[in-house]
Amino acid sequence: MRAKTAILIAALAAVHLTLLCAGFIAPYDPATQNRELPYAPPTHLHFHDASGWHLRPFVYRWNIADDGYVEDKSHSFPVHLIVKGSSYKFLGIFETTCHLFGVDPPASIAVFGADGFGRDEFSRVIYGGQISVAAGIAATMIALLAGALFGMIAGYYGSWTDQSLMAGTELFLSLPWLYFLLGVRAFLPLHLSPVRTFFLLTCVIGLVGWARPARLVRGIVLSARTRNHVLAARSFGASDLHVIREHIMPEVLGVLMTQATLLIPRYIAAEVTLSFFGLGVNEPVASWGNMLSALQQYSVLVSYAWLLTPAVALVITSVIYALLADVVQSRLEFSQPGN
Amino acid sequence: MANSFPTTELNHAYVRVQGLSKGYVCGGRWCRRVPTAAASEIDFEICAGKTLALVGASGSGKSTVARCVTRLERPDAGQIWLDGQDIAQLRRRDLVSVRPKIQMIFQDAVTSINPRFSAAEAIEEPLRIQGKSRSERRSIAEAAMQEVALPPAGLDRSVMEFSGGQRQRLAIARALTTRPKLLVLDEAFSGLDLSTQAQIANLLLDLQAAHALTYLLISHDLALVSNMADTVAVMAYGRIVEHGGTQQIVTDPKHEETRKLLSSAKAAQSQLARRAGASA
Amino acid sequence: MRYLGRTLLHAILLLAGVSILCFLFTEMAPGSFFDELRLNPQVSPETISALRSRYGLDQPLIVRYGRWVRSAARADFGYSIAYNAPVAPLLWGRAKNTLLLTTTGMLLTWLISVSLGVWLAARRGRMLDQAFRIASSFVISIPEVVIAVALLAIVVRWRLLPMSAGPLNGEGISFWNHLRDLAIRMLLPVTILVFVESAIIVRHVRASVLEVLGTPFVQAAHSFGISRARVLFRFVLPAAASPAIALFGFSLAGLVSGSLLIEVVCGWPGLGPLILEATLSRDFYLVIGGIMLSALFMVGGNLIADVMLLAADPRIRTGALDAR
Amino acid sequence: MDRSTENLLRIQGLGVTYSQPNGESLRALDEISLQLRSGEVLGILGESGCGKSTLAHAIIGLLPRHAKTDSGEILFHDRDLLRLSETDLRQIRGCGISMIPQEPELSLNPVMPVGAQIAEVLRAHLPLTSKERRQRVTDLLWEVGFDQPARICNVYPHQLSGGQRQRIVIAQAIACEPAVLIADEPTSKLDGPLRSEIADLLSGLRQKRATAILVISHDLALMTELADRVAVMYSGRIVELGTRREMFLRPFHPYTHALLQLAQSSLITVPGAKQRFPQIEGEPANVVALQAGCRFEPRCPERMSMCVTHSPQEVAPEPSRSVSCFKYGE
Repeated sequence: MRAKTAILIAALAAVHLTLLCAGFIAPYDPATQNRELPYAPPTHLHFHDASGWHLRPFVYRWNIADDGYVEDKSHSFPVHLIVKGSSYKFLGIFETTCHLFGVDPPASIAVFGADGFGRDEFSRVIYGGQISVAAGIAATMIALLAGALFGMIAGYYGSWTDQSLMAGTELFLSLPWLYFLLGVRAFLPLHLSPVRTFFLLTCVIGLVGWARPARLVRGIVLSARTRNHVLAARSFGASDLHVIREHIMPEVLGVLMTQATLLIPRYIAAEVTLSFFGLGVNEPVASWGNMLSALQQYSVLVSYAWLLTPAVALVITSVIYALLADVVQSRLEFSQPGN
Repeated sequence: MANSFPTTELNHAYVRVQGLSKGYVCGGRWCRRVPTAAASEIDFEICAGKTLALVGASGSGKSTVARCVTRLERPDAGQIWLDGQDIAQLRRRDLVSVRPKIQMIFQDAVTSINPRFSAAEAIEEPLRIQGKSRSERRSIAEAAMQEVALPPAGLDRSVMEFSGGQRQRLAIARALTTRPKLLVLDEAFSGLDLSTQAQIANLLLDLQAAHALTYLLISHDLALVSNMADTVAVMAYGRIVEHGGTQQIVTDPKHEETRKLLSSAKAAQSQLARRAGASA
Repeated sequence: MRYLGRTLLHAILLLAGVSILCFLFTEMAPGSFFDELRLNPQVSPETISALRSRYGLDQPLIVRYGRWVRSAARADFGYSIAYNAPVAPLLWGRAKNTLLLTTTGMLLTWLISVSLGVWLAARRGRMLDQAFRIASSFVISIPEVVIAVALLAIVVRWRLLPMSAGPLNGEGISFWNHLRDLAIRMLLPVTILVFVESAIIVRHVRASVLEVLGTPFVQAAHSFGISRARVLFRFVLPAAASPAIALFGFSLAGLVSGSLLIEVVCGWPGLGPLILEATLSRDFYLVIGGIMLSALFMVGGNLIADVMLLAADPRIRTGALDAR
Repeated sequence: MDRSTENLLRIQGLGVTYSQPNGESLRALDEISLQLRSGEVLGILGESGCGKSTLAHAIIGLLPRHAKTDSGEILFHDRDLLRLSETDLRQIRGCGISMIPQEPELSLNPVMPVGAQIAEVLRAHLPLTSKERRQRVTDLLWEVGFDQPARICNVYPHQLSGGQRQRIVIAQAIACEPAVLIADEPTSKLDGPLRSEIADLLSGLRQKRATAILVISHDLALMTELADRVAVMYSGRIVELGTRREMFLRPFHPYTHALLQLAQSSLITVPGAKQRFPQIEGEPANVVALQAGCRFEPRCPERMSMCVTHSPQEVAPEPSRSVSCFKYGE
């Protein structure tokens, strides 16, 4: 069990780290277009050519031939590590132009090929990841904060506040979340600056999802108040604050932890779904959703399989989170005998 | 109405309850709001260092009285004199000075201590509330563990590693940390094995002798109580139907309820006594 | 019967709440349908304000809500700006297709999930059970949109199914051909829906059956020599039915949202594409109508769940325990 | 220790081991040997954690998944239950041997009328028509003390009290006239008057049907009312076995002696002021991992040096009595 958790946390850290320093890892700026090479397939790495084996891998340029792309074997371009490239703000703090790897122009290296406008898919997946995962996490924070707050209030003050808040949760729970998401998004103006869209998007997804955590937290607060060890604490003269800090918060935090690991992947998927429909982050900003929306046309779907990479990235992140959720769930149950 | 309680000299009694009544209103969304009188017109007195046993079938209101005396609940009417002070209608702020004097031991030892705590955290909880320093708390906790015959080394073990009987000892240790004068034992024995029951009972007797503690012992097992209590009050349907010295109650019970409790406890054991009587 | 009356009242209140919620959101939202019109120079501001007043968009919220409720009573559910027609008939045509898809999807999902869940619970801990647990946790963690796109890619890549969009009307051809054509077109969306939903529900069914298997009365039944099969069907399943049915209402939310997504991806002419289009074109009343209809599906589903619960669990029938 | 009269149930050297999640193995039962003759009531007396419930479940063959019987045999009508196939074992359960479970309130199917649940047991064993079955159920309900059996048939468990549910479970257990009835803690959850009613019901069964009853309980008083012979168990071993009258008069094993002292000391007839209970020192040793020596040694007032190293063998100082303690050894 311990080893499994370590691997999972390491994997999660790796994913978030790559997304965090997207600028450094991505060879190109996600927005630079390369009109002559639309839908270029992934560049092939070669170690062997006429003059034998080379330690340093090299690539060829793509030439457009009548039946698709052909490698121009005339001139080889070695791949270098730590290369000067387009300038970007590393972690949004300081300006730099160094990238992890790259090829000197005019050749270009597209690990996952290029999209319709010739933009490098690999860079876009990483930058897009920043948006989607950040949206997922922010929305989860909002949902959990609102849920915990309302849950505590409903559980603690009871009677009419409890009734009204619970009616609210039932209202939200009985709505199919996607319809409601669409509805709410419809009432927001369509063309917004990316930052405002991102902010509105996370609020919308978060606000739709607060019902379930609220109900869970309320359950805990209600059951905690009747437990003997809380009664005992009261009999020593414990103040409300003491009871909350020592008896209720640990349990609530435990539940919020499990909810977080469950909700983050679902909310990333929600952002992706919205952008997929063109209601989330719009072009030209890269997000997993709007990159996948290109696949709505069958022709694109059939011939350019590498455009599915954002889906693969999404799956990897979700699977890591899901496995983490199982581990956290079992750890929580272990530390808490059947109450 | 129960005949009036033989009043010993006023100041000698550590705890005196007069005309205590408490009713619950069955709330909830669906059933009508029916007020049920859980306890009415309760009068009793416990002298310092003595033990009063409150006995009755389940649902006779014993626990309600216990919760009122420890002020976990506010009684509807009546006075509760504790060490010369009426705490029945005190507000929460004024109760703070009274709280350390009364402690309650619950029936289900397993749930009366937070399973996430270690033994030390559990015992030191009352001290944390009173704001004592860390070293002070630790020394008091170790002394308390000693008193309930648990290894002080066990302080850092998680509460879940202790057995039912040991957890009840932890609860008693926790209660002792605030130097209480009155201990309310709400069915502290039922659910334990015979041998563990005996150990806890002996521990309580020793503690009473050592610290001159006053006990309000609540139980439905008349046989067990007869060995520990000085006076017994029998409750039925929220009222005290009979009270008196243990000896007097056991030998010639007057009220029907007392006889019923006695007979069920006695019938099973009379054969044992007859057969074992010859060899004891 | 009082129980049913209570749930019905509950449902109506819920629907009213949903409509109020939607209107609140319209109030919150800064933009409106006519924002786009403002951008293009030919349209003068006066015409825009005239259009707004014609559709009553500049009225205060209360008046608009009152007018909407009146039109809802007339079964129009407000007036769609884009289609320039009452919302209800527009919605109803599409709703039938969605209903067709969701109900078939639901029935199939529950059929598969219950049998698989019970079968796996009976084989707890065996190889297959472990394998399924890993597979289902994998499928659950993949977002629906990815699964839909992936399955679509597979189908399109190997030409498994003829893909065709357009309405489902089958006036011209005979009933059987229409049915066959319908079945082929429905195959892909239903498979995706069932694939996604059953992964979740199998786990829940398995969990509730396992929970009942652990209870003392099943142990007692075995100790009285009742055969394993009989214990499973006469003792375990009826007892596990009520938690499973309680879950039914919950899973409906996922099903309805899922169907919207899949309809859009597979081009199934249901409620989904219409609502999406309305959202893109910011056609309020159509969107609100759509949300209300989806909420209606949900509330209807929950109502059915309550009725089934009443049949399955005598404790509710005798009013002892509101075991919802 | 074989007996001349026909032995209904013979358990010889039974051993059960639990494999703990952390890898340790726990010896729940260690070399248990018992005999039960038809019409006899044998009491298994022991405190919680001594493995008496494990014994009940081992006999009926319903041990939990992580427990296994690794030694000994259980002969019922000279057929070893441990070697029987699942189908043969199922024939015996409920018909040859049936068990009254420990928690009667939870042992009834909440969504099925109680009459039908009793009929299920009949259906599993006896070829009766549904009319005969219904009649049989009403007789059973009458026998366990319900005065309107017809009404009770279609009632659901949650509409009955704890005591009534216990009677329904007893009706299920005696439905097919089993030769052996195992009662696991029949009175532990009940208080006062209800306890004596159930005890009378069990002793009534014994006279009317000559069913052999195995009463498992820590309630010494119940033993005195019901048991002909009593076996005292301590952490997985039988420390003493004998007829109840002689054993309660002259207990051999120190643990039995201590238990009797405890039970008598809380008697009401002992007048006078408060007095300490003759308690047994130390913690009730739950079934610890395998270790040599007598398991009661840490708490035994009369322990000797050899008690630590060797575990005592069973010895019969008197006819129809046996004890495992070095005091009575060679």
